[in-house]
Amino acid sequence: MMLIPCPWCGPRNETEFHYGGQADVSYPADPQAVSDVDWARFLFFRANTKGIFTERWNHQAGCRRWFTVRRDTTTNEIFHDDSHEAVTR
Amino acid sequence: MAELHGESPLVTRAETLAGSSVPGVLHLSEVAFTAQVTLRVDPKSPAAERIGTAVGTMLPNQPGQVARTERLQILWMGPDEWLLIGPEGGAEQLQATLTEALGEEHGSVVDVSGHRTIVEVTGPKSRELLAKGCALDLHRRSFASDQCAQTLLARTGVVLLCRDVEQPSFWIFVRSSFARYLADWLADAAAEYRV
Amino acid sequence: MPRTPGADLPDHPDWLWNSPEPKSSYDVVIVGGGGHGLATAYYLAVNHGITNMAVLESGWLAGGNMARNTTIIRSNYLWDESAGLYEHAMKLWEGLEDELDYPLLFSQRGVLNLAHSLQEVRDSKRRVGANRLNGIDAEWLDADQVAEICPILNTSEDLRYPVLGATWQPRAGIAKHDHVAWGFARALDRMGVDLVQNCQVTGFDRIGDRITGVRTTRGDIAAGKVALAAAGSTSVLADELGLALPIQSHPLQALVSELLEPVHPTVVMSNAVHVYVSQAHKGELVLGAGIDSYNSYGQRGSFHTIERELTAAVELFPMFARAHVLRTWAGVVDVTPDASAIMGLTPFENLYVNCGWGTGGFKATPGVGWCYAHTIAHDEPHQLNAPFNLDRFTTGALVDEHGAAGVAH
Amino acid sequence: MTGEYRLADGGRIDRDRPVRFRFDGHDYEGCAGDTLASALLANGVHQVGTSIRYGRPRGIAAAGPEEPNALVQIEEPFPEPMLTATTVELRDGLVASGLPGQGRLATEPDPARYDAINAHCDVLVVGAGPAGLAAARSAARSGARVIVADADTEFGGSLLGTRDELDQAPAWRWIDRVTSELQASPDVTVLPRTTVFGCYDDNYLVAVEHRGEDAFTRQRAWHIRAREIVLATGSHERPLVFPGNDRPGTMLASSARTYLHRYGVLPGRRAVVFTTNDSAYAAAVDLHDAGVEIAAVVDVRPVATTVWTARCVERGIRILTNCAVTGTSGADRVSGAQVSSLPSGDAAPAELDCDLLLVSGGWNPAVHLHSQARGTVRYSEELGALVPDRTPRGVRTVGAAAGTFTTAECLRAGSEAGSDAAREAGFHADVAEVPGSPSGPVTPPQPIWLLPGLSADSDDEQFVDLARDATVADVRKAVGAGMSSVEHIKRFTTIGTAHDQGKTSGLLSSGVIAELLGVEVAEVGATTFRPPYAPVAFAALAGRDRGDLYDPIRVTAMHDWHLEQDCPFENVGQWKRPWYYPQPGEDMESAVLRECHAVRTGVGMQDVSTLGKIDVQGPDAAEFLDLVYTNKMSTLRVGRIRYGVMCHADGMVFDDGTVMRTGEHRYLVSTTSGGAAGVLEWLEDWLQTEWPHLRVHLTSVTEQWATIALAGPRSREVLARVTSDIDLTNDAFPFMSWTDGTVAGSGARVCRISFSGELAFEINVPWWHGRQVWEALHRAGSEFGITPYGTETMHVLRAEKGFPIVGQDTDGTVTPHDLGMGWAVSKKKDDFLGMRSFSREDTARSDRKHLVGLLPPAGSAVVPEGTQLVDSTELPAPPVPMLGHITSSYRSAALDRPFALALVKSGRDRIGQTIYGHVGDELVPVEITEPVFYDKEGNRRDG
Ligand SMILES: Cc1cc2nc3c(=O)[nH]c(=O)nc-3n(C[C@H](O)[C@H](O)[C@H](O)COP(=O)(O)OP(=O)(O)OC[C@H]3O[C@@H](n4cnc5c(N)ncnc54)[C@H](O)[C@@H]3O)c2cc1C
Ligand SMILES: NC(=O)c1ccc[n+]([C@@H]2O[C@H](COP(=O)([O-])OP(=O)(O)OC[C@H]3O[C@@H](n4cnc5c(N)ncnc54)[C@H](O)[C@@H]3O)[C@@H](O)[C@H]2O)c1
Ligand SMILES: Cc1cc2nc3c(=O)[nH]c(=O)nc-3n(C[C@H](O)[C@H](O)[C@H](O)COP(=O)(O)O)c2cc1C
Ligand SMILES: [Zn+2]
Repeated sequence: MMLIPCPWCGPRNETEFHYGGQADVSYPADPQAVSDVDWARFLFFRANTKGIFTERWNHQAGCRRWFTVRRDTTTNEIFHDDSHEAVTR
Repeated sequence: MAELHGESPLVTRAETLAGSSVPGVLHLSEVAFTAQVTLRVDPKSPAAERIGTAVGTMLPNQPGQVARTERLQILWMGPDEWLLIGPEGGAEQLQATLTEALGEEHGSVVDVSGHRTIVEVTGPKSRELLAKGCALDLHRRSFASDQCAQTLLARTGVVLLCRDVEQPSFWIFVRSSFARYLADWLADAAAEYRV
Repeated sequence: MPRTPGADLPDHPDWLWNSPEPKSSYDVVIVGGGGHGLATAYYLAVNHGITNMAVLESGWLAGGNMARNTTIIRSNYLWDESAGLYEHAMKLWEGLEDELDYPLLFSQRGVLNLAHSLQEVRDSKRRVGANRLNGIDAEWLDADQVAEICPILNTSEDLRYPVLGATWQPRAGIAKHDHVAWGFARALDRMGVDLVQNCQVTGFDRIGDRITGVRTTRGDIAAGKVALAAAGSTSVLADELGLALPIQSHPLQALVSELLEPVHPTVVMSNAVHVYVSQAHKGELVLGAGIDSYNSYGQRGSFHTIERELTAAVELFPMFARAHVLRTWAGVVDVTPDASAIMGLTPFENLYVNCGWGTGGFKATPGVGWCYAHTIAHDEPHQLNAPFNLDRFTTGALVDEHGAAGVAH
Repeated sequence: MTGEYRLADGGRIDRDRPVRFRFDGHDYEGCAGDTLASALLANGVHQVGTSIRYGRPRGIAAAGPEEPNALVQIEEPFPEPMLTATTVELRDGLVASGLPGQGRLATEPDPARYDAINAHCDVLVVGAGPAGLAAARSAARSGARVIVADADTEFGGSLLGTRDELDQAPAWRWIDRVTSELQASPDVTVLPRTTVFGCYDDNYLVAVEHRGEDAFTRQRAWHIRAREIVLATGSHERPLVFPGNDRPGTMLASSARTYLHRYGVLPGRRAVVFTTNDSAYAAAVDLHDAGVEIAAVVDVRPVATTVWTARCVERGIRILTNCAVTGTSGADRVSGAQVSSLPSGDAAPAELDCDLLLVSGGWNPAVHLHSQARGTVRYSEELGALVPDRTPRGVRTVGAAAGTFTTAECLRAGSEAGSDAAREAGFHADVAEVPGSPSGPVTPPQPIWLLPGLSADSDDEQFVDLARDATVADVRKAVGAGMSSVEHIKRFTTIGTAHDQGKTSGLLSSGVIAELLGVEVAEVGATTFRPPYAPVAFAALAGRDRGDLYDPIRVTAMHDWHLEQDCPFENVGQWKRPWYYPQPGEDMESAVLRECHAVRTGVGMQDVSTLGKIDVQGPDAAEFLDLVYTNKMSTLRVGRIRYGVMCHADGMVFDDGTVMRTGEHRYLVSTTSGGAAGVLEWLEDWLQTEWPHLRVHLTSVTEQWATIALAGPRSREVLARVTSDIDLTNDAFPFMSWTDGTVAGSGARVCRISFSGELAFEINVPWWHGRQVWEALHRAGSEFGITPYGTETMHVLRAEKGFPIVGQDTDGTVTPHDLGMGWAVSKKKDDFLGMRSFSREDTARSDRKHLVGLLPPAGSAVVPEGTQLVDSTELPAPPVPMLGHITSSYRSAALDRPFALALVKSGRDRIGQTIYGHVGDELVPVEITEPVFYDKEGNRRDG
């Protein structure tokens, strides 16, 4: 049971959160202008990093905010060294 | 006020809750029909300040903080979200006050009085009872009077409010459709104290 | 000597496989010595005559998901594409024990997929119908019929989510996972294929977009063709080439009880309450759950998943209340957006990919081997794996097994 | 006296409280404080069961959870499979029997209660031996919140099995003192009988507390979040591998000592002690002093430690150094041991009579939790054991668990770790003083895995894992088959996979493998330590989330009314929804036909409160909704309502519902009953992370409102009886508009929405008024024969109108166009979620599956939902090409015939064609039609 640091509510049990996968994948500015290949990338392709991964979590059972976390996907160690307030997809 | 308010979500669980209470140990009951209003506004905006003035206390700006006035409790729910609790029948007026203070600024005021009901848990075993389904640290040093948290209790989301840390007393805000489940769960959790 | 009936496994053969040093070059190098890598090498050798070949395994042979899966074998998938591939695998399973001359303990004790809601009933009937038209044995059973097949199952209407019925595939069942891997490994060893353990592939040699070999922790190895079969670790390899794959690696946990006298005659899977159970050959109950939500390469998951799984297990099987959990573990499963695998060519010449089997690739093992071997040998997909190409994510022609077939274990 | 092997005094048992029990059909007596094993030994019973593969007699080898052998099935008080006799507390009326390796489950349901509790602490101490107690005391004195848990019934750990002194007094005095001190501290939680069985991320540990068979809660799972942990889990003695090492009467030396000191039991009369290290000498000396004849101490080392030699000489105990036990004799109990000199030694071989053979092959630190906490272990040549290497932050492993084997060192290390941990947690902590403990010099053990010089013939009598009946021969076979990894050999031999998870056999097998491969033990390593540390009952983890509490039952404000009608309910997500309201004698079909008929010809009412409702507010609300719905919501006028479809970005429909514009900057969005939470989260996701510039707030108001659908040609008349301030005429209150007013005395928001195709109203009132308004409407409708209807009727009515249900007529692979809802997909917007996907190759195909209607011949049966559709009158050999499947299928009261909705390849282009449903083994003809069967012109919605 990981302790996920909600930037607002503080660390809470993993079960209060919804996982959102890779952070920083932004919606194309003009989806109609991107190729099928790039659109597929946006829809289905996410980094699957082994090691330190920047990912999104939503504090579903708490303040409902989305935020990002850096976590080592081999150890579940979470790095508390950055500001989490930036919400990115 | 049954005519005015009809039936509270736990009206058919009143006995369950009362029956689960053990004098001097634990007391469970519903606090029904409070006025509840969700407020969303940028805490740094002039509107937030106006609202503070209008309701008589600044909106709490720390996570889990609760502000009180004579009539109201204001629970921090998120960085730009509060739940205001007022006396029975006061939702209309509370909304009017907030809407007026909000003025033209972006924000929202929503009546949620029926959305959740409240179960009050008091007595020395309160914390232990809650700990059976709540993973938050409810120790007096961690969750003191006038602190609140949105979290999970058993298998439902709740807002937990510590009313008194010395003579332990909590309010559990639960969505009306989950209220019976929660009451049944609490009764089941409290069963050991009756034997 | 008196043995506790059933509590023991048959003996293994006296010889299994060598642990050779890798050679400097092979016609085909297979990356990953799990079930899929081994089966692929096997059919490359048997069907296509390729034996100058190595299976490179970063750890101990078949120590990945192959060592960790709950061994459910079935072919009752919804879509034609899936049904084709899994049913092909099923047919191979039916002859595999003899072919490999190894006691695989393939036990066709049937699989029940429970339905707990009216929509699950609809979905189940839909799948049964599709299965039958695809030549797959499948039946819809009502709750009473379910109880007849598995009397220890709680089919009472008082359940929070009562069992409204189930699909039943009689030819489905379980097999002993290690034996399967070792059966392939022994056959490969006999055919002169190198099974190289403790040999992690760390990168690729290439000329332009043509792959010419692999870099490993035991040196560089030239290869005519390189086939990836690294399951949960595939992304790590693909990243070396900048090849993006739509897979996410998640923990998937399982657990076993102590050995128990036989009580559970079949395999029961429940999508709605997320638990699946069989009683393995020695008598241990083998249980699995849904995946843990987050990405992880840690081969371990979170406790609440186990806890929830056991709650569901005891609800469905009240008699399990005092069975004991002996061991829990996890694998790293590679999940795709449509819950179907990816098998085929890549943008790189001489590089092939097989991944995305997620929570359900054990059952496909011989089928994967057969089709992937074909793909590698002919440089074009077998008709059964053609739909499972990487392009489908661009065209949108997904094989979406979420909706109706549910968990794919 | 409880058993002829029970001493007259001494031990922690209560001789004044005899306990009667039955084992393998025989009645015995033990004492309160006994385990089943100690009570059996007191009665001279050594054999407990037989072994799993070879059926060999097997006895009691240990005194704790590491027991590999003494497996029992509990029969009374309630059947429980496979416990070790060494951990079963004796109780009156206990009935148990020995097991040959497979347990038996009860056939009746377990009546006991199990629960779980969350706990938080600054310092969690696991293990209450000297190290753990010292740690707990140091930490507790700092004011930190401490939890100390021990699996055993009482605190003291290994000390309970010795006659060691602390501060010149029996050790238990100190134990009692510290335990009382801990119990008296308000912020300390003392948990005996509590096994910490798993260590998960971020110092989350899970334990199970055995509260007693008669306790209200039989077992309680503790979910502990600790800031800091001290692992003082002690160690397990390791047996030795030699021929015949499995005979009953063969026992770990320290366990024999525990039986003597803790239980006042002599495990035999004449003992041979076979050891590689000093610790077994204490057993020899203590047993001797208690009256056991020690035939010899057989020590593999060339020289024994001076102090122990002196103590043995004092007592006339013979020491045979450089020797080993190389065989045993006896039938169901050891009767003799063959002792041989090791190849380099010179002591003569001998056959020693004995009824007890004590063994000690060294000690395995209990590094299970340490390893689960992601600590690493290394093989210590010096100790012949795996010891902690790197310890993660927040974790301290101390005492015997860290390879520290003297009590003095354990106490000191424990005390320091306790104060360190408290300090790390932010408390001012001193290292509490520790009691004086005599400790002599210790000579290192001489680890030995395989006795040299034995013929391979004896391999299959040398047991490596007693629980799995795995021998040296098995390991040799695995190695001979080409295996070298400990993981392969584990799986080949099944060593370490039994109930004890290799507590005694794990490292032993690594040693044997190393010997057979001719490599270092360190190179072989060990298998993975996985939770649980000790077996834990399923029910203990299932806890209280059982029966109705398995998952929340969500109910509406009108639920009790439905209950009073005795109607069956349908589970829709977590909601309970009335399915249909049968009248006496009615089955489902006739009830549904009646309900449908009522709505089509009179008036019906349905509780639709379960639909999700989201308040959307802000200056950019319109823009936001334009982005998330396929159709345009910005053009909706205040006071009006529009149906909307939401797609995922892949273009597939994922929810639908109505959208009401309630203000210039405000909308009320409704979702499907099961989809509410998912939709809200989906909207928040886009709002917060993709379009944070949009000024929009979302608030869930699902339970703010109770909602009643009033449908049918007479609905207006019914409503008119209970409202006076709403003009219900079509002009004033047109279709797809809403208005506020008073209904049955309650403030209400009334909408003109129709899911049935009839004139219909949706009445939203505050939750608290739900039932009262429902009843008022029911009363007002009585003269019109108002008929409550459930989800089934609702499904039929909407299907007659061709309205799809997301999740039933769609499955995540269906676009709005597939549904024939191109009209709901705006062509005027630059973008909305899903739009881009419509032009992908596969999504743009014209031969996709379309939602169409199907008509089986009038008078035929309803074709089951899920039925696959084919194009031929005769089935070809499989695989048979399929055209699609039936998603909804009912008998229509209005049409007086069965009809269906289906997803069919190119369906809209095939309208009028006949295809075939594959039902059982029959092919049923069905004609493809438009999906709208009833009132195509929409004349009825205005009444
Ligand atoms: C708990 C659990 C339960 C499951 N239950 C079922 C079930 O009941 N039925 C079912 O059909 N499926 C099930 N599965 C899924 C099934 O196990 C997998 O789909 C299947 O095993 C994957 O194929 P594989 O055997 O080749 O994978 P693996 O055995 O994981 O093989 C991949 C191999 O590649 C190696 N590797 C990785 N990277 C490298 C590298 N760089 N160099 C060299 N080697 C590398 C790995 O070490 C590994 O041995 C389950 C999985 C889990 C985890
Ligand atoms: N002479 C020797 O070679 C030798 C060897 C080993 C131990 N010892 C003696 O044993 C003592 C060791 O002291 P210690 O405090 O380190 O260990 P200990 O063995 O005295 O105590 C460990 C305690 O931890 C408990 N425990 C273990 N795992 C647990 C779990 N998962 N959950 C809950 N409880 C758990 C056990 O029940 C036990 O009570 C010393 O007195 C030492 O001298 C001597
Ligand atoms: C079908 C199956 C049955 C298993 N049965 C047992 C068992 O009886 N006892 C046991 O200790 N482990 C059993 N295991 C689990 C393995 O010991 C081990 O946990 C698993 O292979 C994962 O490896 P790891 O835990 O070493 O990482 C079983 C595993 C599987 C897949
Ligand atoms: Zn939060």
